[in-house]
Amino acid sequence: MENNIILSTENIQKSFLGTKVLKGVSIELKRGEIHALIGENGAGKSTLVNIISGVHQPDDGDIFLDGIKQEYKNPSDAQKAGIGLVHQELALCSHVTVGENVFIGRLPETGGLIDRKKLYEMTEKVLEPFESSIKPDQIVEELSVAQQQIVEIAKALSLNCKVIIFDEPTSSLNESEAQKLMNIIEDIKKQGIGILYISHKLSEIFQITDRLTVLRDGNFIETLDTGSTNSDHVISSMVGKQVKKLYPNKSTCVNEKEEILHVEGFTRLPEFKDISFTVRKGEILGLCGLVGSGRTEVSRAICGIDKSKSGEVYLNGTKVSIKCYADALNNGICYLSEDRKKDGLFVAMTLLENMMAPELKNISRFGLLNRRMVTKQMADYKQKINIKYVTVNQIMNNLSGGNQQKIMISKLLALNPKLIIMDEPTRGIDVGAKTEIHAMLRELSEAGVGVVIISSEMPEIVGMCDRVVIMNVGNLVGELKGEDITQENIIAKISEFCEY
Amino acid sequence: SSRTTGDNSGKKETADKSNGDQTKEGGTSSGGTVETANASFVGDPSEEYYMVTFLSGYSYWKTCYKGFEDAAKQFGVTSVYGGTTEYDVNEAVTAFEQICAKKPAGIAVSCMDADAYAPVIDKAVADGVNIVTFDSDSPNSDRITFLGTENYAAGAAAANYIGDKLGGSGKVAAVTTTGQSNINERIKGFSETLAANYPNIKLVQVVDSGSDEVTCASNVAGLLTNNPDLKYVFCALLLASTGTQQALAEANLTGKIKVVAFDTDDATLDAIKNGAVEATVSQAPYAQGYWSMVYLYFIKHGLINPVDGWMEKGYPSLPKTADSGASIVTKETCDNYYISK
Amino acid sequence: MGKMQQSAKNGILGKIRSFKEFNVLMVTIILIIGISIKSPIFLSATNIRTTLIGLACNGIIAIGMTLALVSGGFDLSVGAIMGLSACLTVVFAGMGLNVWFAAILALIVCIGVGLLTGTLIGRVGLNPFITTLGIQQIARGAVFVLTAGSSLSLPAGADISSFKKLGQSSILGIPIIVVIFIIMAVLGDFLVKKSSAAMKVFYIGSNEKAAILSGINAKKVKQMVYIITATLAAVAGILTSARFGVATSNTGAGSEMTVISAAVIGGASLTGGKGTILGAVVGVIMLSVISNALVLFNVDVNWQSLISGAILILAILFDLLSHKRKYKA
Amino acid sequence: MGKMQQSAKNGILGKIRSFKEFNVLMVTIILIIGISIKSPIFLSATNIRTTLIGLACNGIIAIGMTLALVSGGFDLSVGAIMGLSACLTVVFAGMGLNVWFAAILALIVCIGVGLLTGTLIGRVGLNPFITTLGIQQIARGAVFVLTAGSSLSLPAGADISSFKKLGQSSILGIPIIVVIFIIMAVLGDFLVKKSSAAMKVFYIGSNEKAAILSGINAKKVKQMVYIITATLAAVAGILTSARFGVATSNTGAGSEMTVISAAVIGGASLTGGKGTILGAVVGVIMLSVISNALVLFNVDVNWQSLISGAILILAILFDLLSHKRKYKA
Ligand SMILES: Nc1ncnc2c1ncn2[C@@H]1O[C@H](COP(=O)(O)OP(=O)(O)OP(=O)(O)O)[C@@H](O)[C@H]1O
Ligand SMILES: Nc1ncnc2c1ncn2[C@@H]1O[C@H](COP(=O)(O)OP(=O)(O)OP(=O)(O)O)[C@@H](O)[C@H]1O
Ligand SMILES: [Mg+2]
Ligand SMILES: [Mg+2]
Repeated sequence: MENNIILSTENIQKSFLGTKVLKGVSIELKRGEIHALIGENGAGKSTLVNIISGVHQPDDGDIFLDGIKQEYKNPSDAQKAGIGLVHQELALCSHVTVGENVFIGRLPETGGLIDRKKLYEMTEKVLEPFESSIKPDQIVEELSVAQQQIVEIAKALSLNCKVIIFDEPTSSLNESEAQKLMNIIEDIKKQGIGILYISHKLSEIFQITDRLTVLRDGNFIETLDTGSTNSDHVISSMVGKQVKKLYPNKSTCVNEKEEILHVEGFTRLPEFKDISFTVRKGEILGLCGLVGSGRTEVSRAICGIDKSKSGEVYLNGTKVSIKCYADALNNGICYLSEDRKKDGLFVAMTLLENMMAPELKNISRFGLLNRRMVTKQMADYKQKINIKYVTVNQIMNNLSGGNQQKIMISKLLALNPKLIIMDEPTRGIDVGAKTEIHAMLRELSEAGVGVVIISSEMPEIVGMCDRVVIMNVGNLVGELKGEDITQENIIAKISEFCEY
Repeated sequence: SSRTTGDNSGKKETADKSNGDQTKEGGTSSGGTVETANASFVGDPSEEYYMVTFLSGYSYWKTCYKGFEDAAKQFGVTSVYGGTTEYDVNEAVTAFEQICAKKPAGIAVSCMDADAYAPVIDKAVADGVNIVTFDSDSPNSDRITFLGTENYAAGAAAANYIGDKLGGSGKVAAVTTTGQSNINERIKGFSETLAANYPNIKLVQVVDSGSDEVTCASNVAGLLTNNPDLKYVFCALLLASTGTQQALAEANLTGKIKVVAFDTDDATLDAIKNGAVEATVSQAPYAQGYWSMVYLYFIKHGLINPVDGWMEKGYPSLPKTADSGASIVTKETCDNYYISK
Repeated sequence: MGKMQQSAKNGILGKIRSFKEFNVLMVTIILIIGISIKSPIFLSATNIRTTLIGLACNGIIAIGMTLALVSGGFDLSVGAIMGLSACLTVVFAGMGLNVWFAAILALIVCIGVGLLTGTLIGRVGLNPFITTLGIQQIARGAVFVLTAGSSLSLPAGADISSFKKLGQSSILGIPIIVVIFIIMAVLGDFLVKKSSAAMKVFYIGSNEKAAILSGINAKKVKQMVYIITATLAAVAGILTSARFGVATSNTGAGSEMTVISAAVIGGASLTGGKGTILGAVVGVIMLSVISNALVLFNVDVNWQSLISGAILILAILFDLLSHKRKYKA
Repeated sequence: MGKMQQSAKNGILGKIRSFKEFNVLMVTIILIIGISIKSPIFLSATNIRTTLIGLACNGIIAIGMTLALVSGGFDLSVGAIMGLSACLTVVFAGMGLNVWFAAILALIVCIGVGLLTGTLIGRVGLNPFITTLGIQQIARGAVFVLTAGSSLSLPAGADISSFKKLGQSSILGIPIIVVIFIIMAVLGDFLVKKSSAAMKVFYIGSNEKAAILSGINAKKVKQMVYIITATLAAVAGILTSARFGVATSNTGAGSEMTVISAAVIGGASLTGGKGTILGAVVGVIMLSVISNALVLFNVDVNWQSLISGAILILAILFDLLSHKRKYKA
């Protein structure tokens, strides 16, 4: 039995800036096992795996690989020992090609020269199971977030490790891509590789993992056999309390006559063509489709972030002219980006300054900033959606991924918008906070704020939306309402279109 | 350090050359008769005379300072060379003011800009610092004397030399640099004198020397491509002559197109010896430095005193300007100019 | 920004040390103490006075440069624009205009140049390095053309002598130039720390895309930044012309490098998002103190460049080692 | 890297256009055509020859500078190091050493300086701007001290005349300096595109953290980069001393700005991760062509700066507008 343990940690402790983030965590990973690591945002999951893979050094505690005590000074030590990590935050070199990223540090060479032909062949092979359209010689900068995530995963897979750690690998993938990843993971499991898998998507956890370990506030809570537990138990173990309902009730007060937003004829070829839809008062509208269907592009065009060829926006019945995003904000329309690192965060600035960014106008008098107002706002949201931070003067980069996302959301909600378009709003957010955010969105919608959700998580769309419009390859291909919103119907609409 | 203390006949060497530290005590304790009284040809090593320039460090100033230093040694006083290495009026004036703030016995200053220095010189003079200008004047200031050659006249000397050599006709060109008014004046003197005295000599092109000899050689090469039938090239600044010589050599035109350079540093004199340069213009830098020191010493020690308080009263006791002359140095005379060795 | 970067220790001492400018201030103070022990004249009123006058113009330019650095760009044209404004003031006054009016006209032209730079970088999207280098050459070229490579003096006149007072007189013993510089620096530091307009520059420098998604008009803000750098450089030029009564063709040459160095020494980053006016000003002071010391100690001119280079590196090395703050471009 | 940036159109034309260097090459060719129409002498063998000799040294330095830019830093000390190596060669030869040995000694000293720069930036983590500015001052200062502000000539001797051949003779009608430059550029371009060592520089410049996470020794690589820039600058200096037979205190002054401009024009980014040797070399050619044209057209020296600045901006504007490639610092 002992022999079956490939990786174990004993009493791992770690503090950042005097705050204890890991308070003695011990886990065991077996050969050929998929082991989930779950917990709320900021529970210490990423910190733990970063320690295992040599990114951070523990303050105390030991790591054993194959029963041998390990001490990694840096990530490449761990890599050499056979531990691969798919980082939660993308760590790609954006100016170089996909192949050069996948095989970074291990380029095939002949006499000091890179054999690019071989490199691209090797990359092709690694990418094959993902069935994606990524080309090995594409520059990473030009890829979508999802595609970059796939490159990141491919990078770890190509290492041929004894242990592979996935830190929220599917947070920016859509359902089908995630499914492909599940298949790949099950495949490598068969090779006897130990897999540590972090995710906030419980469906995935229950689909593929053999065991799961729950962390809460840096404490080890328990390790369970996945088969012998259920999501209710897991959630309460994570959150420390009972969570009754994942999604709020659907709207009861949709006012068919009152249109908050009407979008007419948005076109920018080849990305999207003649997109028109409406958001009514009291409803939450879902915008769904496969990756690359153009949802993000349309939303950005509506908000004036990118220019579109044509299209008109009516807000509460009156036409508004939106030339840039500032115009959208002035009209009460705001957009939550799907790529928080690239488009959302000022990673080197403080939480407070991040929070202030869109509200400069509201919080300044005579052009001078009043930071205190924002400090108070932050304290409110810290409570409401359980953001985990020490002080508002902390640097954004030090926050856990989920908590960064929560700040992104608070930042927009604090603007009291009339219409809010949220692109993957709960990416990387833990179950507990997700329900809080969902409840808040429902509250907003009831209060007359237009809410549009773009999500690659079908259950989220199904659970939250009162109506969905479906896009495929830049076209609007259908609409579903009420009870008709089911995963099957949405897929059906998409494939219906494809048959033409 | 460029500090030197004079070694007068009756005294021992008291200089502390090691690190620029001030060792005034060393000077006074060295025995011998220390004359602090006025009207003496024997000074005190604690007396400091400064030579201040812009673009300090260029070899031309070395020769000036050599004269200054030699005179200081003869008087037994301390000479110091300072200033900014930049060509920037703010830097130059700031460094000059900072030296004035030390209240030295006298300053010989070369003014990067005539008017810009005037208020500062006036203030220093009002504070009791004796100031002469050399090389580049500030005529509207209260400086006592200017010793030097007008750059215009130096350019004119080159023009007259070339004009005579060419017998009044032919094509010539010049190399200058942008934004340096002293060089600009030389070019002005050169071209205006040619136009006035030698109407048949054509100044076909004035090219920029750029920042170093590599750029200069490229630019001169372009000049030669344009005008292969040139007779003379006048290099109005030291930096230009190396690049010009090389461009001529690479075009196999050395000796066919002749070079008149500026200033008498060793490399230029060597070039005259080996024929790459035909002549160069000397502004008598040693004399400028030497006499600057002499003037300063004389005033400080009241050696000239026709009437009491002549300076305040404006009694003419020293020439307002002293022309050091611009001479043409050729193969025949160049041996005399190796001064810094 | 954010004044406190995780001040681990609390208390007043911790707070002082957490100031971004603390490190460079310490290095400067140590330098000052060291120099004044070796050369007591260093702290004499005259020396302080001349040193302050000497650094005032670079100090004023540093205010704008800090903003440009914070925005993630920089401006190599400031020295040339300083020269241009000095030159235009003299040229316009020489045409018979009232010199004050001439100065305002020069200021307007230079603001126009800044507008051009800002438009090219902010709106068109050209690279700041090449663009400001090009503008530098254009502005300096214009000065060469106007001065014919030499220098121009202000004519005589009643207005001229009042104008020269601006550059040559004192208020309460402090030269007016220095007073103007101090006011601008204090005001600039205050505004950069407190105003929402300056905050936008920090956002853009930190993450331009995210700034745009916060409703900030990045193009306009970047354009503004180069207008400000040009305006401040122009003010420095006007003060220089008032101080010297002349405009040389080299006025301001090389200022950009000194000022960028000063700002970086003061904590600004060449990749944007970081920097304070106070830091940049202390950086300017530090560099001036070093060159002042070279003069006071009568360092051989041939050695000056070598020594000041070594001190520059030692200063940032000391800063890094003693405070473990990483200088990263 | 990756040569192809999603070449939308296929075929040979598409492939040519997808070359990173295509834009700057086009601009340069247009300039060359324009100039040679106005001045047929421009394409004469002599003019091409002298222009090539003139740009060879900057071209060699540009190879190193591109690497430094790719790594996310830059090197302001190259011009001064070029001057230092020229000067040391002459000084050592003047001491009676065989000049070839003197040149190697000078090279070694300069490599040592590069090692220092690289250590300070790569290992210690100092800011490249300030560090290389400091090293620039130190190296230039050393030149001032050695030359005493003047110029030094190579002594006479058999070894000297063979050494001078290096700078003054031709092979098959092409000056040896130019041959050396072309070999280095071709080799450099090849290595930067193909070698895994150069690839590491791209990784670091693109995302240093990611590179470190993948086991690339960023400190060592960055250190290497500055050793390379210094080595190439030293080679340029030695060739200059062989060409001119003298070293002046100005040798190499201002080269750094020209070379950085050239590399940026050629597609390098000041934030790292981007750049090619070929692009930088074409950039050097473009800048030389412009200054050559100014001489050939007999443009008044006082106008030259203005005009070359305007051309610089127009060139990158044209590049941007016609190819929609964004120049971003
Ligand atoms: N470099 C750091 N400096 C300071 N604090 C840090 C740092 N990294 C993480 N933390 C803190 O440690 C705690 C745990 O973070 P970690 O990233 O491990 O959480 P997580 O469980 O992965 O959360 P998520 O689900 O949101 O990704 C958080 O409170 C975070 O703010
Ligand atoms: N599978 C893909 N193949 C090629 N390009 C893609 C793909 N996916 C995304 N892209 C690129 O990224 C953009 C993605 O479009 P957009 O983000 O609007 O789609 P989306 O429907 O919002 O999908 P997502 O789920 O990624 O948010 C497209 O314009 C395309 O350039
Ligand atoms: Mg995490
Ligand atoms: Mg999307």
